[in-house]
Amino acid sequence: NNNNGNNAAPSGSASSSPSASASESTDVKKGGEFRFTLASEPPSLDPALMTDAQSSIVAAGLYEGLYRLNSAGEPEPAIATGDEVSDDGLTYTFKLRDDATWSNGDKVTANDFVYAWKRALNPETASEYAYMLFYIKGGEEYNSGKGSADDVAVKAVNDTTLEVTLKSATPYFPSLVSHYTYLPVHQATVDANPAWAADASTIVSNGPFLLKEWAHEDKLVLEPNPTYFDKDKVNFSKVTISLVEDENTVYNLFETGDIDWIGAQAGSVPTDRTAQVIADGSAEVQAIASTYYYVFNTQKAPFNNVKIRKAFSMAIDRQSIIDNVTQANQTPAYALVPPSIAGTDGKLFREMYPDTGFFSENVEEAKKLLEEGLKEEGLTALPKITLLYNTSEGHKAIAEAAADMWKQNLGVEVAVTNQEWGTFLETRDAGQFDIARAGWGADFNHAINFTYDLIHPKSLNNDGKYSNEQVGKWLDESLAATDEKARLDLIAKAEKQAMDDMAVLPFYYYTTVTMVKDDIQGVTSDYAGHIDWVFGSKK
Amino acid sequence: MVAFVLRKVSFMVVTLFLLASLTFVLMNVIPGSPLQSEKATSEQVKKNLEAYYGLDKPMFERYITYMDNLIHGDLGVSMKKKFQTVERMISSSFPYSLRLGLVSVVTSVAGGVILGTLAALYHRRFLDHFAMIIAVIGLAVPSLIMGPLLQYIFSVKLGWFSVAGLKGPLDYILPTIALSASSIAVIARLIRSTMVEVMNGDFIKTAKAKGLTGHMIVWRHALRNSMLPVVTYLGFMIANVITGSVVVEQIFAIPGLGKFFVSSIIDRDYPLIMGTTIFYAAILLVGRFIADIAYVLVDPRIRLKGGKAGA
Amino acid sequence: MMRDDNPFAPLRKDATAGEKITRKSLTAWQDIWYRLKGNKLAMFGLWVIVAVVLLAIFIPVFSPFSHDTNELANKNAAPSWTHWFGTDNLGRDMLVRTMTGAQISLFVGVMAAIIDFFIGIIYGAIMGYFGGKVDEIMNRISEILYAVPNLLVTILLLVVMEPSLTTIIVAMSITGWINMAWIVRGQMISLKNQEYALASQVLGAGHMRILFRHLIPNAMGPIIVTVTLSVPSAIFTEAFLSFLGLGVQSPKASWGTMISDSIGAMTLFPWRLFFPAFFLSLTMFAFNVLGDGLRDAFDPKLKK
Amino acid sequence: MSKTLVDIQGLSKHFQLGGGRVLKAVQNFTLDIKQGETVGLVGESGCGKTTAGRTIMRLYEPTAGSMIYDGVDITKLSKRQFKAYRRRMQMIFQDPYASLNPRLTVLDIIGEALDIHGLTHSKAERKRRVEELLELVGLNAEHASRYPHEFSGGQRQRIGITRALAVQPEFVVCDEPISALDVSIQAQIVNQLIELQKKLSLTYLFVAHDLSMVKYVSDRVAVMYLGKIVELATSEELYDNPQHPYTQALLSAIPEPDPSAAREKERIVLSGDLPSPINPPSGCPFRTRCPAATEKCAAEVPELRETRNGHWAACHYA
Amino acid sequence: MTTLLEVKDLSVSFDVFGGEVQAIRNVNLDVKKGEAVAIVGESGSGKSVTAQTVMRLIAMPPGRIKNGQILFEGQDLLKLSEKDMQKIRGNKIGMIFQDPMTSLNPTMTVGKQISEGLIKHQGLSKSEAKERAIEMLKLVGIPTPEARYKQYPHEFSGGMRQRVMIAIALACNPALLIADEPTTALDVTIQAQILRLMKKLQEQLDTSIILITHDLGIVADVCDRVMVMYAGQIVESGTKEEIFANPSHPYTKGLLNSLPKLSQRKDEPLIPIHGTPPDLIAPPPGCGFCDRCPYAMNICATTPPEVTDLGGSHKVRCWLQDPRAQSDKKTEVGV
Ligand SMILES: Nc1ncnc2c1ncn2[C@@H]1O[C@H](COP(=O)(O)OP(=O)(O)OP(=O)(O)O)[C@@H](O)[C@H]1O
Ligand SMILES: Nc1ncnc2c1ncn2[C@@H]1O[C@H](COP(=O)(O)OP(=O)(O)OP(=O)(O)O)[C@@H](O)[C@H]1O
Ligand SMILES: [Mg+2]
Ligand SMILES: [Mg+2]
Repeated sequence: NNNNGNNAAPSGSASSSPSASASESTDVKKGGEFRFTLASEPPSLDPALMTDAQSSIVAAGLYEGLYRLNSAGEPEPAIATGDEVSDDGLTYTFKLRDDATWSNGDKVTANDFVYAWKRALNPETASEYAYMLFYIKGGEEYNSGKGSADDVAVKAVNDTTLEVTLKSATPYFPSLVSHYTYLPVHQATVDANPAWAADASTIVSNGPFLLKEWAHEDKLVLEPNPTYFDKDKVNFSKVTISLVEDENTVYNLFETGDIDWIGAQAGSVPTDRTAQVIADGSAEVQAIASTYYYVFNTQKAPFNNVKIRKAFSMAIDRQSIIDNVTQANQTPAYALVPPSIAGTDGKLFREMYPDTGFFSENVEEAKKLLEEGLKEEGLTALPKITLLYNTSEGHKAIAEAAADMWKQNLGVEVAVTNQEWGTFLETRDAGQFDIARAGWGADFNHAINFTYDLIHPKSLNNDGKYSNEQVGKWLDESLAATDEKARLDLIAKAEKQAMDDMAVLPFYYYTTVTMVKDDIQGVTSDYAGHIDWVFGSKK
Repeated sequence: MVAFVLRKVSFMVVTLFLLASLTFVLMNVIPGSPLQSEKATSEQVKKNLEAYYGLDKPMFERYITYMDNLIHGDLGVSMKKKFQTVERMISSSFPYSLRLGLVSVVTSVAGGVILGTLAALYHRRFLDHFAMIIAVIGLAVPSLIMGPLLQYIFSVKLGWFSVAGLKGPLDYILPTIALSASSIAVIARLIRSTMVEVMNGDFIKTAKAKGLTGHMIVWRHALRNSMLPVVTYLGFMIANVITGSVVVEQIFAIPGLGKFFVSSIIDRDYPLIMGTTIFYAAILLVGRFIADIAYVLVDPRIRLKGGKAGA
Repeated sequence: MMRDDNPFAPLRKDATAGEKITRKSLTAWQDIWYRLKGNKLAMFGLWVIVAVVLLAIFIPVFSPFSHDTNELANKNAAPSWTHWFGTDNLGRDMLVRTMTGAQISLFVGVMAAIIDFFIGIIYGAIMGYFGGKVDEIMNRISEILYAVPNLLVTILLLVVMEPSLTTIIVAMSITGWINMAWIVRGQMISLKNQEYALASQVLGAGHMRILFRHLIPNAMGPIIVTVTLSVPSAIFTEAFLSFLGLGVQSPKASWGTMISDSIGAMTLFPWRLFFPAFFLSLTMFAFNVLGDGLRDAFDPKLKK
Repeated sequence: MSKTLVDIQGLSKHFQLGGGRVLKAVQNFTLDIKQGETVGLVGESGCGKTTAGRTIMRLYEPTAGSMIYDGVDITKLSKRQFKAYRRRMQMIFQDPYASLNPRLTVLDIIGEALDIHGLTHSKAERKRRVEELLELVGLNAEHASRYPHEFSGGQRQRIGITRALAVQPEFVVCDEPISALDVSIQAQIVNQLIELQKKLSLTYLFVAHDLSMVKYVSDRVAVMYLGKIVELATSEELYDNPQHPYTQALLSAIPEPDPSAAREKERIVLSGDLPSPINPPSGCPFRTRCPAATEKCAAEVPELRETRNGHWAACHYA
Repeated sequence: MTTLLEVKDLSVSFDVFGGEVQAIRNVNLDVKKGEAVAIVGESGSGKSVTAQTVMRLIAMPPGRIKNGQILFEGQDLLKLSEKDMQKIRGNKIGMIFQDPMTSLNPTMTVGKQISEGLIKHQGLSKSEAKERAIEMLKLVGIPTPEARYKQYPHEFSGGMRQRVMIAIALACNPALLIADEPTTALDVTIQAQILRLMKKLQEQLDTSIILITHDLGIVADVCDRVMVMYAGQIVESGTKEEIFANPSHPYTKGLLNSLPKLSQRKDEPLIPIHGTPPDLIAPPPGCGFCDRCPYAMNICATTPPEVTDLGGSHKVRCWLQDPRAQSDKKTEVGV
């Protein structure tokens, strides 16, 4: 159970018979162009500097890391053929394949990883996602200037052996190393030109595709990498990624056959259309590892009161909002961890710990709770409450619907205000809100990502400043646990407690609505809701 | 004349400097920072980033550094798009906006002048009302609606044009209409209002007495005398149009400059905010300066020096 | 001897002197009103505006629906006998929303016109008329205000002010008048050397009198056009500012926000776009014909 | 004669044309006008009469020279200080139409003059006063509610006159005030002007082309040629004994309103190049057309000198 | 001599607030080929309106041609299409406007404004037209015409603008020249030059001229016949000799009396015609001059006078010519 990275993958198949793994379908054809859109261009294609979906979608084609997540969100061997974990769960030894090369012909070696990781941790690189590497022993120290690069516990034993020592046991490390911050870079290229990743001509990569053209703000064109070790798996002869921001335009492009795909961060179906395209079967809905919720400002009256928080949460008819407002078959959320997050032993987290019994939507109960809560706080009426969301039509509709439900069900007037993104973040971080909209998507496929980050009293992402020491303790313990089941138990306990406290108001677990042209196969949305196009094919 | 231009240019430089300073202060006092993200990173990472971008320094020091770089022609590097210089971003996207913008300016002027002239000529008759209705539609139906509507009808339903992009000359048609509809309306209305008056002038009678036809009178005599407000309008409209429209560029997926004016601010991409603002302002100032000079061409009675009124 | 009634007898002059008929003489302002009244189309425009204002006031009062009550099950319903204008994405009655929207949009439009008049015209007139250093400095200030990214200013306002219509008006006051100021400046530059301005100066008229009695009335054409143009642009600016969180907050909506919210629904639920857009266009049309009428009324050379 | 009201010394007005060219419209204009006096100003079209008048009114800033009005150098006054003189000095514009605001009724055009100086106190009084003034120049009270474009040329000119006189000035620059009027109205207006002069001791600078009228109204007459005064004398003296060849030519060209006389009259016909103020000839400006020009005329600029008591001429041979 | 222009019973009104200004009423006028006809008269009596109506340049509305015919070379100009009229304007009939300041396009160089008509009517090329325009400027006495060609009207003095107007009107050698106070702003030397130019045209090209002026000296100098207008009507017409020697209408008489004599001194006042002309919105039922006429009779106030033929071409519209009028008055006026 300690090398779940390998276990989770359809074993053996990854390296030995790549062509078979792509798809069972017999009519897989080589060649053909695949076209999709991104809303904006990748801010960077330098793995150490990437932070966003756009970059990761492109990077998935350009780079190959130790592992690659399959569409179920499980890591599969890539450059690494496998790993060995020490008994204490702290030291990972990755075996690298020796036939991987960079696009300039150089071999991909363990050193490339060592270099890339240390570079990402180097404070001078100013990598925003450096914290993804803080699991490595000495990583955080180096990044904060307290330690040196030499103290970072990653080393190349030889060209094909990479050894990493972690700060604490992290069973989901194989899943982590498939994150783009862990991707290797080509040292000579990077050293020679810090801006190497800003243009198609200077990028040296090692993935299934090469960046042929990068017309900034317009499009990116990718073509198969002839030196890719697994090039038989690659089917598309060309991938064109146009940068189109407007949802309606994207939809129109799809209608006119100018693109092959919408959805999963590669364009999205306009909200007003979703119901229709789902109903007529032209779109598919897929759950993704993200949660939509409202945070209560638990440090401020009236939402310092559990009962009032509960009243608000219970007064929302989630299914009605899903059916009528968001209309993308989302799952009503009664907790934080989304259903697509893995649990253990091949089971999903939510299968192991369903969120059904957490609380129920009950208007009568809510009214009662509100009254009790008010009494507890010594209030006769609620103070003026505002619901803050960041400017977007979708959020607006949900907020309006929620406010109306509170008004109808609880008789509470909630003012709905919106702020532009930057202001919103600052206002929310500063705690200047009553209720604020929030959403959380997975960084990696583990429940801890939705619990520790959102409800641990010390977490910076605990925007409502929910503080329950017990929850914190359980979560800390879960990190230290060596047994995965035990860890998940602790996490589930913390999550349950948080929901009993109604730390946040969960709305729904996101889905992504995708549309794909009939002649495209093998393109899906990954567990996090990003398009997984790399090994798709065209009929 | 040379002295005059030099003087004006120096005023423009001062204006740009003041504007840059004001913008610098504004963007620093508003909430939000270029390093913000939905997911809070560790304090340490934040510090590293701040150090990297020099954001840990006091505002005034950063201001001095920025101005110093600016004087040396360095607009800085985007904080959002890693390693992309602001200069590169502007210079690669501006041509798209410029091309579309120029086409739109020409369309607006041609359309506006024709519509306005017809309206004035047929004052209070059918063509006048017709021209007005067109103008009202151009104004009340902004590019925000016009763009998607045109796209839906002509690209999706009829398939005459491509949905997005600026690949061939045909691709210019829809964005140009969306972009110039309101300017056509404005120009038409302005021309009409002035020309109705001009057409009553004594010198129009003289022109008639020479036996000139209605068209000759309008084109040679009335139009130039009606152009002054239009020249003013063009002075700033051109700057707005050739630097790109966020809305139209978004709808037709044109990789132009327009989107940066919004996205730079949403992203708090300081160097890009400064760069686009200065770039836009420079064009605006030049446009207005040219308009001032054009006043004299349009109406020779106007003195260039902008002399004072009377005693 | 001749009798007085002999047709060829000398005429006694005082007899005819009394016959002089004196008609009422009109001041220019009275004359303008008379001429405006005589312009059918302009009066039609005026009545349309009055009608829209009345509808905007009374429909929300008398309708069984309210602009902010959701009826999720009945979302995006097409126009029917119950909901004449259909419903929106949350099942709210479009008729009531269009009319409450009218209140906001008309208010914003009228305020924009007032700002244009009180800031734009005066600022522009002073620039153009005085010329020289005054022009140079005021012109630069206006250019700086115009070129400073609106969005930055808006965000700043968002921090220092509560979102409300007042905030919108403040935001528009910062830059909304600049177009007008520039147009007026151009007109002043060309008009200030007109002989009648000189003549008034010779009479000892002060600058203000020359500006407001002589020059600005002679720039009325472009001024009125610019005002009528700034009304729709203000209405859409309001939508943009509200979108950014500065203006009226949902569930209140204006024409502008309703229009921009329904663009995606344009082909699916066209009524959500059509009704606010139609009323906006109708009002714009009314403003324009009224503006044209005013322009004509201001021009004494145009009769009929 | 009484005190000097206006003393103009060396007044010049140059226009900058494009390309660095300078048009010297008025040069070294020196003239003193006594209180209650009428000085006629005649001269070729384009010689700078209007410009001189406007510069005196400070509608143009003078390029050089000074102007003492009632003991005060008004060229040195700030605009604010000068305003006090506005009511005292008035001007009748040469172009009546352009000087009337097309958007105001005659009532408001003339009423404005009254308003500015607070000469009437109620609307009714204002209207009455305007109508009175209109009738003074032979217009009807009904005309008050009409707009300038609804008038004939002569009627417009009279509106301009009315406006200038409405504020009861003491000094009026009359720039061709009666050129568009028929002779009977000319007579009426000129009589009016003279009567006012007698009553209120008005002072006029009277620009006109009609030499018999100029002679009739003026005490002294100045003759201008190409921006300069070339002759100045009392009107009797000037008409009886013109000394400058240009004045002589002018006088000989007066058309006689008598068909029989018209045939016989002998005229001095001027030939030769018309000089341009942009590029004036050397020496005497008139030499290009002067029948008696000599080499001296080309070499030296003739000074305006007193050839007889009170008779000044700028000619070498006067 | 053939008749070039014949105006028959022409009446023109303007609609203003408060009524109809009857600017001209039943005007009859004829001009023979090569003849110069002067129109003199009261300011506001309708001279310019008559002239502009002939060219069909009255703005309609507010103007309105109520009745009448304008026969030019036998064609009724009022019946021509606008297109045909354009071929006549500027080409066959040239017009000099009264107000030279506003009658020139302020935004077009003076030269262009002259050459424009030449290009249109005579089909000259641009450079030919320019040459001819410069020649015209020279003819009307504008110094350095090459430089002035490129200047704008506001850079010209009043008189110079008037000369530009003259140049425009004369450029195409029209068969009929309508000159509305062409020399008011000109000094007498230039005036003489212009009049000489007009005379020359008249002699060489047989041009007919309608000259509107207040300067009776010019009338005496240039014209063959004179029409006297008062309050929208022609009250007297005849050859200049007839009119000057034997003015028969009290208005004509008054007009001639108002002239200052060169010898007249300032303390002897000029003799104006007292009173004001009638309001044309409500013209008096009888004779328009009645109010101001020293010899007015009862009938003058009630019945409009008929035209009386005094022999030769001399005609007058006055009751005093009626045999029933007291003969002593008649002689007194007739002197
Ligand atoms: N557009 C108009 N509207 C109203 N009345 C007008 C208009 N044009 C002219 N009139 C009136 O018509 C009458 C005749 O005017 P016209 O210009 O023909 O006079 P005129 O004989 O040329 O006088 P002057 O010698 O002063 O130029 C005048 O009383 C004038 O007020
Ligand atoms: N604004 C100006 N710009 C350039 N030149 C000008 C301007 N005003 C007048 N001039 C020139 O100045 C000279 C004198 O003009 P001005 O108007 O004073 O003449 P004037 O004596 O009044 O003539 P007129 O009797 O024809 O009215 C002319 O040559 C004229 O072209
Ligand atoms: Mg003059
Ligand atoms: Mg006239």
